[in-house]
Amino acid sequence: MGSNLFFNYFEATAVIVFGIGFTILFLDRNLIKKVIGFNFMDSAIFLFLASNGYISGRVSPIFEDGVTAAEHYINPVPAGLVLTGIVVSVSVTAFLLALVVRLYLRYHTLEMDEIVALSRKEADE
Amino acid sequence: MKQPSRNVARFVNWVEGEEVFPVPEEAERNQKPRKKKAPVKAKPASPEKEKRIFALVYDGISVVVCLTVILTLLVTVSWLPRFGGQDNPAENEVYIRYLEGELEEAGAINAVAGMILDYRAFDTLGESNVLFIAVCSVIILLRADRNRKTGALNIPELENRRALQPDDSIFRGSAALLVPIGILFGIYVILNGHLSAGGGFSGGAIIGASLILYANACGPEKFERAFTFRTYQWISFFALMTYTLLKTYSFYTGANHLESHIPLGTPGAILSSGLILPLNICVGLVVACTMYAFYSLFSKGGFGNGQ
Amino acid sequence: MNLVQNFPFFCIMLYLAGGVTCCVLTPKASRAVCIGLNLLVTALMAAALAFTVRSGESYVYLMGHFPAPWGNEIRIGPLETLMGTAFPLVMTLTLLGGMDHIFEDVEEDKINLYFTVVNLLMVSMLALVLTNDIFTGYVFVEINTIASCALVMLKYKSGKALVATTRYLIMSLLGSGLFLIGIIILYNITGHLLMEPMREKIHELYLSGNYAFPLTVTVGLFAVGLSLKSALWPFSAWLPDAHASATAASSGILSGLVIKSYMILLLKIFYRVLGMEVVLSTGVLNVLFVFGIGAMLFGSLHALQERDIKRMLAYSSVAQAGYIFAGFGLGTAEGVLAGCIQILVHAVTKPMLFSAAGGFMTVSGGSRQFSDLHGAGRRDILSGIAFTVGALSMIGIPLFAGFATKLVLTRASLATAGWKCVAALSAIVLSTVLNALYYIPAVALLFDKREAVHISGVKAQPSAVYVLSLTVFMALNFFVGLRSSLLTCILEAGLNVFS
Amino acid sequence: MNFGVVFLLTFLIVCAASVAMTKNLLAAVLIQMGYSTIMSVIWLVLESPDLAITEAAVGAGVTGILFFVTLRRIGLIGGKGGRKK
Repeated sequence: MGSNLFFNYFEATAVIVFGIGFTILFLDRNLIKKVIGFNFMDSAIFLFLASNGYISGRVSPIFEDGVTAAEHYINPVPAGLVLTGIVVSVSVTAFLLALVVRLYLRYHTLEMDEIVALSRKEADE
Repeated sequence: MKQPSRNVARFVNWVEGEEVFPVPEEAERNQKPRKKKAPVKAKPASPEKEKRIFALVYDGISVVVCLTVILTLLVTVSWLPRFGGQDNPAENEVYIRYLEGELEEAGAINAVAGMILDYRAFDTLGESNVLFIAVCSVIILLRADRNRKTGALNIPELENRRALQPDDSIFRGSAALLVPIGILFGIYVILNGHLSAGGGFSGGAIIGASLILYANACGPEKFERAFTFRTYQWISFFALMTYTLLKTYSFYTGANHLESHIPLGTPGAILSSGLILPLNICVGLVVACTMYAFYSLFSKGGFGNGQ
Repeated sequence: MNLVQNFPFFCIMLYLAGGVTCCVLTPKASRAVCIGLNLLVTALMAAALAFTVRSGESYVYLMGHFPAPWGNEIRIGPLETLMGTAFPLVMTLTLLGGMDHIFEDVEEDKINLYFTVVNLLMVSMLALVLTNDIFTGYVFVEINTIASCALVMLKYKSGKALVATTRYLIMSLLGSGLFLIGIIILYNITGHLLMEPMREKIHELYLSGNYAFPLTVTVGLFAVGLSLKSALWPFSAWLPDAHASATAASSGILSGLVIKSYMILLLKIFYRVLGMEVVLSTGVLNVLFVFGIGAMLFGSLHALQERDIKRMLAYSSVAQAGYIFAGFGLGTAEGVLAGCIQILVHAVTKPMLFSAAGGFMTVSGGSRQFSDLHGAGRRDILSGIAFTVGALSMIGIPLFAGFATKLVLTRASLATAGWKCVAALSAIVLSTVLNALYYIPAVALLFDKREAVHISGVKAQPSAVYVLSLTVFMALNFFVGLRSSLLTCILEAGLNVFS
Repeated sequence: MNFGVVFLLTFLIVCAASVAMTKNLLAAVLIQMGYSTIMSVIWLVLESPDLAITEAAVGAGVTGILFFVTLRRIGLIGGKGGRKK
């Protein structure tokens, strides 16, 4: 165990939420909850990433009054990466929800194991 | 700390006789009642019990997986550099140039916009294509099928189309107030992406949300007479194509060490920072249309007069 | 900079533009655009391959005006261009081989989207092969995930395909989640995203002993995340359903190309980001090796029990992916070489087998069950021959492509000492026997004189493109089998300048 | 360590855990939207206004709308069926 767990409380929160989201996505049987779990997992990763870029006592990297010295601003890299990540996350969410709608319209249930069981019984097209 | 309590809650539920994993109504409805009761009489509660034991085991596995992931990562976090420190490995020469050289090299007041649309633009190009392929997938999944013989669209659940227009004057009135403000604000966020917080994606999402609000309040028909599926396709085509071509030019000149001939302008002016403004407009256009398209496809499987 | 050096970059941009264009075209026009683009890219990448082989070096191509560690870049060497040539070529042939099925299985309104998805899938695979930036890798991994899932579910109104897509997507998302958090931990302790500066920093950290635990965890996260996506054996439960329920061309693309692009990314991360010292010190290669061996055996055992031709081929893909991981897991240069050769061998063989399976289904009333396929090879003689060639290649008969892998992998395992040598050699022998045990009966059944009576078998009327595709595939198979020394030379040169 | 920040972070964990435990899908979606809103406040705490505006527009706005439209499409909320349970 390292010494920084209580200093890194942002990261610690992020990995706890990541773990819960990961488990919901992996093992919960309800499809809608799986999608929500995916959203939790991704935004927890983004929280982890963004907290890497924060430097205490500095402000966001939007230049004011022409001051560009690096010691005034926080690191812009994580924010940019998170912005990319959020787009990916909303795209995947839409795709997953579309799949959920189609599966529900076909099998009339949202439980993954029932859907798998029902699809096994179907004949091949 | 959370997980044991979660397990305890489920265990308490189970002791109280509640089903830990409920069987959804639909499955019950599909089963014939006679069939469901017969085995229960023959072997009392045996399948129920089996299901419960299975559910408990499943629950146990979930908790174990969750705790393993969390504990491994927590130990990792405990070894990482301290939060907010000035000398962390991530605060190195890369970030210093992104801040100090940014105004001369990219010309954007918002350093994040300069970073994602100039220094690391390839990622962002990929990102807009993630959105594009997601909307393609949603179209594949949800766009109403065309009847192979008659060529007419099979739009499912027509009653939902009527449910889309609630007769609610308060809602309509507030929407009429909010939608123009939302759209204006979205445009502001897009056009000021290089000067202040925001940019193409967030501005586009705001416009998209306003359009969805409008469609929900006043009915989508009027709007979709102008905005058909075909229009949507062409807008995305032109925006993404412009984006790709602009970036091809910029990457090509960069890799071959040529002058890029794109004026950066005075930092702080609306027409400045080279390609960032046009790129933000392209992204904003795609995102606004895509968000509306998502809504439309999800709620009624297509838009614009049955197209 | 030489014009030829620009070609790989042009290819990426051409595919991006092509993907967007296919979205607004008619099905026929988008087919023409897609096939033409793939041929053009094959030609461009072949020119780049010739250039890099002649110079024997790899070069960095800036994506923008800023050098490392600020800008974004791709890196091009013999290995990357060889893969970059093989992928679009196999893609063209697979599409041509499965074209009739695409037009049957996909809804008419959505056929142009099929080609859009194919183009974007090619962008992502090309970018994963070429990229030199780990976060760009993540973005294109996501494009790859969505595109490959879209390919599975494009089959018209198939419930099984939908369910398979959902499982595939969920497993892939778990994999990308782990992969992304690995990237972030690395960024946190190195402060870089480009591969070269990252490796220098990691090497320093490794020597100084700082952050040893986070580094180990990161190696594990990358290995698990990417194995989930490339269907390494214990994580491969999603693969048979996804690959079997898609249309013929999609199955070929997914088995032959998509899972390979993740393996190349994993190789790149091991060599270029983490550095072999760190990877060897964590012992993750031993785990990959054991799983690879497990895949070779268990994949074949599952295939042996399968009564459905496409699922059998899908399980065979699990087994063949095991060869690649076993090669990587040996931890030597020869082992990696064997893995890379297997990537190419499997890419030219499995899509052919899936195309041939599609041909058999056409002449057997659309059934995939072996009980209905008696004599299908006699009704469709070309598919029968192609299937036989593919089967012999997968077993590893000399003259055919699969033999090259077995040869190089045997040589590589003889060069290592200890348990890995024994395990690898016995696994190769056992897996060859198992492969023969399911491929030979399948071929015998396809050429059976007693035809299945209960299905309406018809004589095949193969289209010209189908004939062309299978012929070229067979020729490629013999080429790889007979001239594997040429590939070995290029790959060796590529691996020398890879890291 | 700031008390307000700790409160916000605790809220995130509570949200995630309660979604894991709830059976009511509408509640789960609402919790997810609340989570996104809190997240956008946290982005402000971390001095990233770009992320805050994006998270508010996307996480709480568009994603929420998508979830609701999905639930309506499959008949769990709205319409004559009423919501499930």
